Amino acid sequence: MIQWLVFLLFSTLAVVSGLGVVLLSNPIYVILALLSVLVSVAGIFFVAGAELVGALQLIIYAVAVTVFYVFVLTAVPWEKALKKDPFYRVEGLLSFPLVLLLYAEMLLVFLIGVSVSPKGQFREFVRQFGNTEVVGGILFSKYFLAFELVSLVLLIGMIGAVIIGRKEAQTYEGDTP
Amino acid sequence: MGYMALLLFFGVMLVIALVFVFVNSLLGPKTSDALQDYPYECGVPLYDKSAQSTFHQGYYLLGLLLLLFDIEAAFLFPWTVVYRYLGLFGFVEMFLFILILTYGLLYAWRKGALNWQYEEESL
Amino acid sequence: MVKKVFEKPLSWIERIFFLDFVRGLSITIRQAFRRTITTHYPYEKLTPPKRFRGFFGHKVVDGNEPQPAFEEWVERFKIQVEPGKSRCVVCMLCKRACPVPQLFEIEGEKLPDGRRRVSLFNMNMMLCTFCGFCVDACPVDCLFQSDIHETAGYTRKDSVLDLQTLERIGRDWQRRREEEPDRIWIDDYQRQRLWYENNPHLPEVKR
Amino acid sequence: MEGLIVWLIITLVKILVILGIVLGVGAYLTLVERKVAAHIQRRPGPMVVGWHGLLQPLADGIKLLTKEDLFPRYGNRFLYNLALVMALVPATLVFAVVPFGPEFKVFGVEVKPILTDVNVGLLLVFALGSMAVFAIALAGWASNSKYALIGSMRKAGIVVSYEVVITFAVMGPIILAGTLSTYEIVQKQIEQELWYIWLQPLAFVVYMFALLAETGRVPFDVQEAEAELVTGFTVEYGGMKFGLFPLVEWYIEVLSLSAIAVVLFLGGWSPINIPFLGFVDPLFFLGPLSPFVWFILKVSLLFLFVLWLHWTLPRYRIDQITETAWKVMLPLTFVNLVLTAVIAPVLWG
Amino acid sequence: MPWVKGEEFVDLKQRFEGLEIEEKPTLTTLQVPKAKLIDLLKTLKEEKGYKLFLDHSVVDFPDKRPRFQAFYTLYNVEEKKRVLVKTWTDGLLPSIEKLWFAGKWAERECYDMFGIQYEGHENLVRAFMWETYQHYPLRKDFPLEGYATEYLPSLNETLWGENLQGLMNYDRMHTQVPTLEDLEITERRRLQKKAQIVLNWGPLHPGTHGTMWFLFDLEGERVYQCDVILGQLHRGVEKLAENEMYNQFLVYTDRMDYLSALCSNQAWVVAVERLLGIEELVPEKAKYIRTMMAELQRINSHLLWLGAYALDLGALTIFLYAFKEREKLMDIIEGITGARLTISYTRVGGVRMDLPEGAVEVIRAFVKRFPKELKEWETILSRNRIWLRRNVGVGVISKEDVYFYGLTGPVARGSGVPYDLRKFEPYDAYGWVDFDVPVGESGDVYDRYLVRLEEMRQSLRIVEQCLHALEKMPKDAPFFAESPDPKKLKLPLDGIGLKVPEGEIYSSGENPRGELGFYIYSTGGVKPYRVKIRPGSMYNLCVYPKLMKDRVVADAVTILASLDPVVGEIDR
Repeated sequence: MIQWLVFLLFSTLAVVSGLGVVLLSNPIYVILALLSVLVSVAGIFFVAGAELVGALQLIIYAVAVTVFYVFVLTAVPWEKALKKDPFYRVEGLLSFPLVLLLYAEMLLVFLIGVSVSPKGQFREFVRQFGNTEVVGGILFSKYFLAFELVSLVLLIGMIGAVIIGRKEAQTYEGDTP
Repeated sequence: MGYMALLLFFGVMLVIALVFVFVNSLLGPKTSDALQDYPYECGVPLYDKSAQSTFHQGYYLLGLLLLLFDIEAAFLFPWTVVYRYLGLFGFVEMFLFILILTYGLLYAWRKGALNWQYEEESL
Repeated sequence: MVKKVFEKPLSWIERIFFLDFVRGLSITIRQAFRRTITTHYPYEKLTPPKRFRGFFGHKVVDGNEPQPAFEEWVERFKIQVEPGKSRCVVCMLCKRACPVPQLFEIEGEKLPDGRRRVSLFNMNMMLCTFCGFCVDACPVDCLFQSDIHETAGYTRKDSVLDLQTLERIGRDWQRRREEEPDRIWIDDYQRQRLWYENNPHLPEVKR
Repeated sequence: MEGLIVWLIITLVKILVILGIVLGVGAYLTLVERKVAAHIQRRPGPMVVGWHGLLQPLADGIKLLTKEDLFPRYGNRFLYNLALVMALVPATLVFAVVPFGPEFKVFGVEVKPILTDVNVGLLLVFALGSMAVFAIALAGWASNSKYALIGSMRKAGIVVSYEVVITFAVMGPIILAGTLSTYEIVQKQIEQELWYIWLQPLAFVVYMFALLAETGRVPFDVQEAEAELVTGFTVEYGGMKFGLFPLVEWYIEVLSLSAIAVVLFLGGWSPINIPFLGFVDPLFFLGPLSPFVWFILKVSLLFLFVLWLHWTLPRYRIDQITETAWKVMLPLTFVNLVLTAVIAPVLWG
Repeated sequence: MPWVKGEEFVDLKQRFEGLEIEEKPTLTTLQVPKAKLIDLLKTLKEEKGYKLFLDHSVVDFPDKRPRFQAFYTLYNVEEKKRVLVKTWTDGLLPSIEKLWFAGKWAERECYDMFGIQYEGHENLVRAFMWETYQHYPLRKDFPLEGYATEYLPSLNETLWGENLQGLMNYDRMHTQVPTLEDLEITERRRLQKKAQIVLNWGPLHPGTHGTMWFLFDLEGERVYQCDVILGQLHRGVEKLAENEMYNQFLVYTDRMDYLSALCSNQAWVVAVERLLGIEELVPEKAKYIRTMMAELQRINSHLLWLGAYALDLGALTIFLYAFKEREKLMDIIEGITGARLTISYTRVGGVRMDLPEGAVEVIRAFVKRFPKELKEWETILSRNRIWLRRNVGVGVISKEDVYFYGLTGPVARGSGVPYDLRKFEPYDAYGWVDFDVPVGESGDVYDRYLVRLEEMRQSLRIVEQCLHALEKMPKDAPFFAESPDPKKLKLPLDGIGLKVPEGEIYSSGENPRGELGFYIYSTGGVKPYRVKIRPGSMYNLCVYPKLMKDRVVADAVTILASLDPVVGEIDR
């Protein structure tokens, strides 16, 4: 009963702030709304009993990702943003099909996943050992190859970030009058 | 149930924080002085009226690195918990994982991504 | 003659074991357990040394005037000497020596018997630099600087010393400190806390 | 239903206790800090209000509460106030996962002196602890002062760097304990009869550095370096709003992070530990109160140590701070992680 | 004497037509026509070795044509010789900013105060006054009480002193004050924004050591360009000097470098004594007392610097420790002179009072205790890794920069130039005592820090030797000069009617903040015709914008504190 109420609270909050992310014009409010979405989703995870995912949601999304956005915030052209000039309109329109594609993919994965995944098999484990242990146990035995691949992906991400970031920084240095 | 307590605590703290926000406007005096709300900048006319303008910091890459390392940590936390049961295999797994990411760190280091704001050579 | 200054770089042992921090921390913690040295100002007050240059005063005629200078100047200006009143001979030397002469307002008045007396002696302390030139200039050891250092007031008028105030300060000074020897400080007790901070057995202070 | 009411009562009592710690003890720590600083500098510190200034925090509080509410011109009032909420709430929520002592029984009810003993307690600590960065970034941006902006950006840089360091630094103790729950980590240390500081000195040093950095204590107080930035991001805040930021940063966060340090490295509420010999409890006469006293003692010693550092050392420059984090601390934590992974099986036998 | 002999320049006479060499006991001057000025200065700098720029200013003769006499003071550090170059102009001079950067600031000051225009000066803006100010205050036709255009707001109110017309006569004081608009115009004139944010750093800022106004053009936290707006504390001391008697001006030297008042007093008194030619008449005891007090004051001043410097770098406790020792020094100075800050102790011809009873013992106690304290602070700071990282390699000044920017004092010595007037040109008792001149090597902030610490030790050595000499003297030895012929030369303690013959002199003393020089032009009589003060702090500060370029804001306090300026002396 209470769980249901809390779920309702968090999901409403998530939806409302999700709307805020799309509709608000001031970038700083957008980031706050995004933070609110992420925290509400983490709340939903906690309600559903997925503690590890919830905590990681908080650490990775609510802190790391949003802090990065806060950094990006300092590079926002504020004169434009506060005057509500629509900038990046074309890019926004272009991104729309991609977003649709993403949704389609997620739906696909969800549908396939539901049919493939073992049902109720882990519930007992989770109750017995705890969330983290079960995730760890599976991750480091069954999916260890994927785990190692993740490190490579992260490495590539890091290198890409450094290359793109430095390049931008240099052109930026040149741009300053 | 544990998280309900957290939620309850959150609600209580929210109320208290709101009290702190509004207590001064309730209890404090109200004076009017032409320059009392002038932003502090050492008592002289502001050169730029708004400080909310663009602020260059070269360290936003650190934000990106934080993200990457947090993801790494997200994978390592389950590992630390179950390491006891994994044995040598787990050690090798983790060692490789960290080795690869250390390479990434070294790469970022060499490229100067870990530097603060400005690179000496560009000056 | 010429001395090069330098410091050795930190050694690795110092770096790894934070010896530089440890040394600093050991000093501050030792200080923390020593006695405090401050003077708790409005409750405790230091007495300034005798040479302190504070508010001004007029010494009054009491028989201790510098002779024969006093007699000479009194005769020269034909001054009416009254015991218990200011020694001022209205020579205006203080005003001449002052870097800001506007702060003085001095007038003498003629008495019926032809002799003169100081009638107005105002000093505006708002303009004063407390340099002491006027005191050096005073030939009869009349104007002097007392140990009054708490000089704040609420109005500009408070900062003007008139003749009565000057004489009062002078009488007060002659009663309290005239006889004091010319020592560097007199109230050594309060300053002992600062000067002999670590020494529980204070050396005898000469009085 | 009855269970729910009992739970509610217990939870509310716990919340009240934590609130007392946060607001009461937090306020009195200002007096402690002033006294410690004063005596290190050969001054007596506050002496006028109450005996040896014991009522000084009260006087300060009343003064702060009755100050005028000022708001900087050209600023953003909503964010200006929101920053305050976002600073206070997450910082206090960290206390929810701090275990103050072992389980005990009152009126037949088992009570754990921890608000929520969750399986991912430590993760919550770091997630909530680093939320402060939003508050500071907002405070800097919303008050429309350049000093505040620079200060808040510095703080953001520091948190970004030391967040990684602190996450990796605590992995050593977690490996040894095999759990993320703060309560269980302490219990594991008691079971193994070993404080983890004996096995993790490197991690402890790194953790302490990260603690100082995240809370903005000297030598890392660059975000409010008074000689450079006046008071950094709080420069436009007045009254109680101004009072809350140092309270949160310098007292509540230091307290919560020291408590976590005690949990992770110093065996929580356990008495003095001699490695490989067991526990020695000079406070045995206190009976069931002894664990609580030990916990408070350890936290306050850590807090005093932080103060001692604060009033001795100069401060780093901001670039040196972040570069130290990435170039020294982070590799050190990696080394520590690998070493722990090697040592841990030996400990388990 | 430090002045160059005239015959050394005989070879220049062929090359520069109209060069007049004049050798007086007080100084040696070269006078050239305006057209040859730059060539002569260049020759002096590059061939004759006069590399260190000391001062430049103008003397105004409203009745003469051409009206202004400009002078340049140069120093040859290797041969320890000084020369003064003079020229006449009617309001236009060539700029020497290519030869010496310090000349740029001196020229700005002349433009501000006399309205002299400089050809080739790339940034000729006012030095102390705001941009919209109309007048040239140091010209002789500028009235002493100012133009009655505006009143100081605080003096307008008559509420609290209305009954005291004679004493509270504010009608005589007229001062124009800048409005906010004036300040904004000045601000924008001084710095054209090129990067992102222009930050006003000062005047009301704890890190600027007084009321200095810096403008930082920031790119992130990096300072892209920097400028200084001076004049927040400008009181026209040079103008006052023209209207005060020689002894009375002593009071204003207190208020210039208010942290080392005794040193300034001493420098002024020595300058006047040299102009009078009575340097030998001053009794030995007075010289020892002056030297000792000046050295105590130097320690005092360096202690304040150390405390403020440590405070700027976050080590708050050192500030209190330094002030503890400083309080003892203050006690000593207060007991001997009667004042703690504005001391006015020396007099032309001696000192105001003899040492009181017990002074020697107290100073001995201090000297005995002080090295231990110094050692403790060094233990906390000198080898602390944070301190090293904040200091080493920051704000590096090369030897060439020292000459180019006219740096003196510990700043010059930190860069390895052993320029110390106490050695090069001993005044008072400095010739009779033994001490070392500490010099640094790399010229960074850390070297300046070490140099100042070592200077405190050397000062203690001097104090000890002075004490030794003083103890040996009889108690009733004279502390004030006896005038040989009281009819010709009056030397009273209060200085009333101290008549000084016609002549000019440039004389300087080694202040804790660099060379404090006084150029006195006397046309005879009780008041000087023109006094130009060479403030060490101002020329030391002029290197600051260069050092700050491309440093972060956090280094601003480090570098500024290591230059250790005092605004009272910069603005005068």
